[in-house]
Amino acid sequence: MSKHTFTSKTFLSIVLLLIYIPIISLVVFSFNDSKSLIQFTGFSLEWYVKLFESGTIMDAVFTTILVAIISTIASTLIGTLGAISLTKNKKWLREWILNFNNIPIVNPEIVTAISFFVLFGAFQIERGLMTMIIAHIAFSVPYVVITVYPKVRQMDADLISASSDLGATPLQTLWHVILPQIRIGIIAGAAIAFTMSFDDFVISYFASSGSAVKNISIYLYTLKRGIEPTINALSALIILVIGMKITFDYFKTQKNLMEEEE
Amino acid sequence: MKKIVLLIVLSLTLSVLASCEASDSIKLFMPTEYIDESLLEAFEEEYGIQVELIVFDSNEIAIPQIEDQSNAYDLVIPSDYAIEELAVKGLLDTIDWDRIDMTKDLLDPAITQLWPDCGCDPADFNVLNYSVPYFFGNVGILYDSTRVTLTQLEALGWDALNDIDEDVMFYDSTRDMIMVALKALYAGEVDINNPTDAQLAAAEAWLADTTRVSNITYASDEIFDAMLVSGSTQYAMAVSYSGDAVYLMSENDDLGYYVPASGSNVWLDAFVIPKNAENKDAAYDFINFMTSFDNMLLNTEYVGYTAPRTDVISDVITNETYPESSYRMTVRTNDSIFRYNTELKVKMAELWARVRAQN
Amino acid sequence: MKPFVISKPKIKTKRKWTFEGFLGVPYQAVIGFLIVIPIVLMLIYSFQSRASSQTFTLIFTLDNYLRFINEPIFVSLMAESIGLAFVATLISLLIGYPLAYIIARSNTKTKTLLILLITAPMWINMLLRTKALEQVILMTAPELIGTNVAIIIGMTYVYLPFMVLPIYTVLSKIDMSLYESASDLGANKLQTLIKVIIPLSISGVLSGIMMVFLPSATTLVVPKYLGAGRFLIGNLIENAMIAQGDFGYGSSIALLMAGLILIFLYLIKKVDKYTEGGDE
Amino acid sequence: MEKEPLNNVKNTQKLDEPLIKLIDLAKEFNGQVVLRGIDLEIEANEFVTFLGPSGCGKTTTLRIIGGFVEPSQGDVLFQGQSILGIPSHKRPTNTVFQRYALFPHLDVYDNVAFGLRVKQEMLGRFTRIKDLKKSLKIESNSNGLTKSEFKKLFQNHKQAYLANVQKIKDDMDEKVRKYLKLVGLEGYENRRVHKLSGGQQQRVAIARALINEPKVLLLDEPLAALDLKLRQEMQYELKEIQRRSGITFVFVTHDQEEALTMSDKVVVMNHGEIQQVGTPVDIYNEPVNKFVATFIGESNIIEGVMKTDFLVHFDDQDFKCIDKGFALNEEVDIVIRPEDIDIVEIKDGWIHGIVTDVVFKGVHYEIDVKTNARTYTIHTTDVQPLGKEVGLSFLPEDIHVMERSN
Repeated sequence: MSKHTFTSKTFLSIVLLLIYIPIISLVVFSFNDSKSLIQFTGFSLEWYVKLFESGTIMDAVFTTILVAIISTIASTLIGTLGAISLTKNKKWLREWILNFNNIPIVNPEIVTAISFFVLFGAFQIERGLMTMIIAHIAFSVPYVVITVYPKVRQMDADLISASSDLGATPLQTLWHVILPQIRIGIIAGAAIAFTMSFDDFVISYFASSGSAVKNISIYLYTLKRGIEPTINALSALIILVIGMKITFDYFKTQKNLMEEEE
Repeated sequence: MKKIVLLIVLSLTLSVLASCEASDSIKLFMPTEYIDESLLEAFEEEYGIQVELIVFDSNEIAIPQIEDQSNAYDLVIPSDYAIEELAVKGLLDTIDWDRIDMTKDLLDPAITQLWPDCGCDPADFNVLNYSVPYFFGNVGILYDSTRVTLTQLEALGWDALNDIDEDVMFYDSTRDMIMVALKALYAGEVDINNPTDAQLAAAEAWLADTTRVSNITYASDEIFDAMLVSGSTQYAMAVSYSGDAVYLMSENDDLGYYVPASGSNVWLDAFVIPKNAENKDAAYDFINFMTSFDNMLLNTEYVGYTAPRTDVISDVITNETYPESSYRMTVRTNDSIFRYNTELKVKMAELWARVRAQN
Repeated sequence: MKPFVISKPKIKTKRKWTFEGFLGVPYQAVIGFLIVIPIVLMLIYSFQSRASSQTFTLIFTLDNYLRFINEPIFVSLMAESIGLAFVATLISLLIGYPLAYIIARSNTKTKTLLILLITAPMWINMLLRTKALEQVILMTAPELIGTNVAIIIGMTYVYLPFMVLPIYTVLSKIDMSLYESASDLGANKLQTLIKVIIPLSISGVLSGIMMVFLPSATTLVVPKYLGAGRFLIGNLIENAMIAQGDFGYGSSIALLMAGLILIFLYLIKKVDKYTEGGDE
Repeated sequence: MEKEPLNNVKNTQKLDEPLIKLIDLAKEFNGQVVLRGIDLEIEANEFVTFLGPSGCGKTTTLRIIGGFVEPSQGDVLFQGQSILGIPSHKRPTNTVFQRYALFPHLDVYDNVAFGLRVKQEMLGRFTRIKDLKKSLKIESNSNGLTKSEFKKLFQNHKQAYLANVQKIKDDMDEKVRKYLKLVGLEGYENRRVHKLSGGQQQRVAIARALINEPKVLLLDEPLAALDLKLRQEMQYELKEIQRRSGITFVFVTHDQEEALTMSDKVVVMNHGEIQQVGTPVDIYNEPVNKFVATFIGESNIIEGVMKTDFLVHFDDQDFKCIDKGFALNEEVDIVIRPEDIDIVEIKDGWIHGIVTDVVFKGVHYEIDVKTNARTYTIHTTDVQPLGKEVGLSFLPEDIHVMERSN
């Protein structure tokens, strides 16, 4: 493949540096022994201790993970089955459904958020954990569908006929043939759903406003007094987990590549 | 594999259900960073009642949430004028003072002076019919004396915020900032609860003043970080509530608190029980717990706001926990309280949106 | 061919689709109750006169829209939000395109590493990233906080990966031999880029633009941390909905914004079709 | 020729119902009729081939029998019973799909075992034990058994059940290996299907379908993707498998040679209609119309007039023939197969012409002879020089007269 010129290497390095400087500084200051986020005065782990002692932060972390897991499972399930059933719908119906499906995707997040806020307000649904989960499911499902649906369409329709022909009931066909075939799409959809839920701020903020439920984003946004390096400690831990995941992914793809070359 | 997934789903569902189900608990809706949370634990221990703390940034945000019947808070701590609005809208229970251990005669004279409990005019709204005082205070300028001098402030009053070339924090609160602008412009010549349109327009111009020399940032509780560390304060001046100022001054010796002579707002935050509260008995228990001498003292020491009980105030001042000058509330000629006024509220909300949109 | 008429009544094929039909019910419920109905409610509220969230009068009025449009400050705020987002999108494109190009032309191993490095920050909470940036700006150039520059830097920083990723995806699918065949035909590097590569990658550029522009234009977070509490259009909507509890007004601003953005995106697509000679 | 009525299946006196009977099938897709008036009987143990160009409706007919397509009209009887509305997984048919439709996520063994597995519901063992317990509980309640007695009873049943499950598993394994052996894929059990060659994939598809011991095996152009040599090999093998298993094969192809070599019965289709049903020999020698004649083998098709019985007129001459039963002076189509024409001296021929083209075809030469009326194609083993004037001769039985079709 082509060699990088000096210019492109420099450009690449500068951009990467700019991307990572804030992240590195975030991590560095999590070890600061004073409250300052601007001056590093010495090394300490006190913010990590404080982090685990803080009920509010731990609650927010727990809420975030809980909402992400439940909404990922639910939206993956709903979206996958929905995508499968789409192929069986009449063309006009399918087109309408897909158009509606795209509403949350092409709309700014805040519009979707407001729409949930209005929905829960109009029907007097008490905002809280449940509404947050419902909102997350609702905005994840369309992404799962657009990820899974192409895989369903790519699938050889004869495979379903073959399965049925060999005596499998529709449920068995779904489980033993269709789902394994679209597995990659499902995994990708679930990953998107999880990431979006885990990072979501705007929609969660509106869908749970007025309640005590906070995910990490809402906690940060509404945080005012005592912004302490505990947040940096939390970020550092999140970065650590993500870093590990990325490293794992990297080595996995490298391994796959090597295997393919063999 | 399938079983593991099933197990996870099941346990998650159960934990969600469990968190929804409340044995005996109250939903307390109050401003952010406004309570010593260890008292909540103490209350939970003593009464076996869980307190679910839900916070709001401002009365303006809180009112629609309380109106939203699905929320069903058991206890709310809004400010005086918001209490009036909620009461007028029929959302509040009246307080049965027989069930309150803290008698009214224990209240600081400033409170009884501003919100008299004479019962003389039943048509006249009395905040104490609907609420039990929590903290009270006023609005002033918290300043870093190494960057701004008291003399400057005394000379300029509220205009110091616009006229001194320094970083300034405006409090992100509709009513308080409009009050500041009106007092800055008209001092005692304005009824802050019923200003003329011209006065409001002038206030808007004052707030959105493009010719001012200072750099304005809108913030609220961020003040605690910004002003905490001596020598590296983010703002030279900040519009601040007395209690926040008192707390910060105890942490940073450079700080001073000045209430301009052209007048300020004296406010009262108090417990109210919404009509749709689900656990009113527990709400009374909590009020009594928080307004007892010991707990109120602990609470006021923690947050720095002025307690409504005279005995607590005396204790704070004799022990020099906080300086009397800023901790004790005195009502001066140009000071006023807020009242509820529907029309004004709408006008102010629109005015505020315009001001904020311009910055 | 002879005309042929099917004489007997058609055989009903009921049982065949019931299973698949059943599978789609939850999805259709989500679409109906959580996507269509909320948007319809927003529309209804936006045409209601100022009323509390609970009361419907069902009297059609344009008050909410007029209230917004007749206030020059708000209109200019919307323009400012769109303008800032536009500049941020442009800068993201100027940085993101070469970046994606360089990555796409790297060897496979470097490619994976680089794309992971670029996308990794996407996994970190957006507020945390914004705060991290704020921290760095406070350390290096605190006077920037509150200015348009800081806001644009913030938007670019937070959303850059969303620009790189789709462009990279398209570029990496372009057959490498195209680069060579173009240079075979005597095109120099720049010509290859302009005549061959850019037109082929336009679809990636478009999704990149959408994915940066949409969230930038409506962000609540960037102006809060980097704009020293300044309002952008998102904050105005937040203020209307949460602080004022005015569903109709909030909905109308949100819908106006959504409409404007849709028009903007539509125009971009038009331009794209035009440059491609309408062959897609 | 005898004018046998097309597709007349009024065999009412027959006591044994045919295995499959198609009655007046029709199908329309989006307002387009792709199949019409299909009447056909398929007997047990038959190797039936649907032959026709693409789009003739042969695959649709197959899919209707398999249960993947519902007909718009008509009925499908299986041993006299209508199977319409019965989903494909409950039909006594199995299918080998055109592109095999092997499950890419399963290896060879699992592909072949698929049908057995879904039927045995091996994965549902857990629920079965639960069902067992439930039914035992009801039983023991009515018998008034104590708890411990019930426990014992249940344990015994469970043991027996598990042993049975193991047996089923073993049987299944044996069967899978048997069928893999049948198609010559021993040792390929753990291969991924996409790593197999086309022929191997095809064998997997056949084993996978046969293992279910269907009454009817439907094969949708299964050899289309194979190269010539492999195709011929598989033709032979398929025929062998059919003979040994005694299963009815319904085979779809567009390749006439394939149809002629393998089938007991050929069904020629065109434009969604059956053109002719018969043995390969019948179809070849006695095509009922121009379409069948041209589609099957190569033909010289000549328009002529049937003067009387046994006398036909074309190329300005009268020829004797062996066909009868046409109207006087009826316009007809005449087929003369290229191999039935002999090249002779001019004086010995019925007609004469000039050799215009000679192509060597391996076994024979294909020679075009241009006469006054037309160009005849002739297959012969003797080469003729280009430009030579020759005579053509054929016997009366080589002249095949058909109704004129449009």
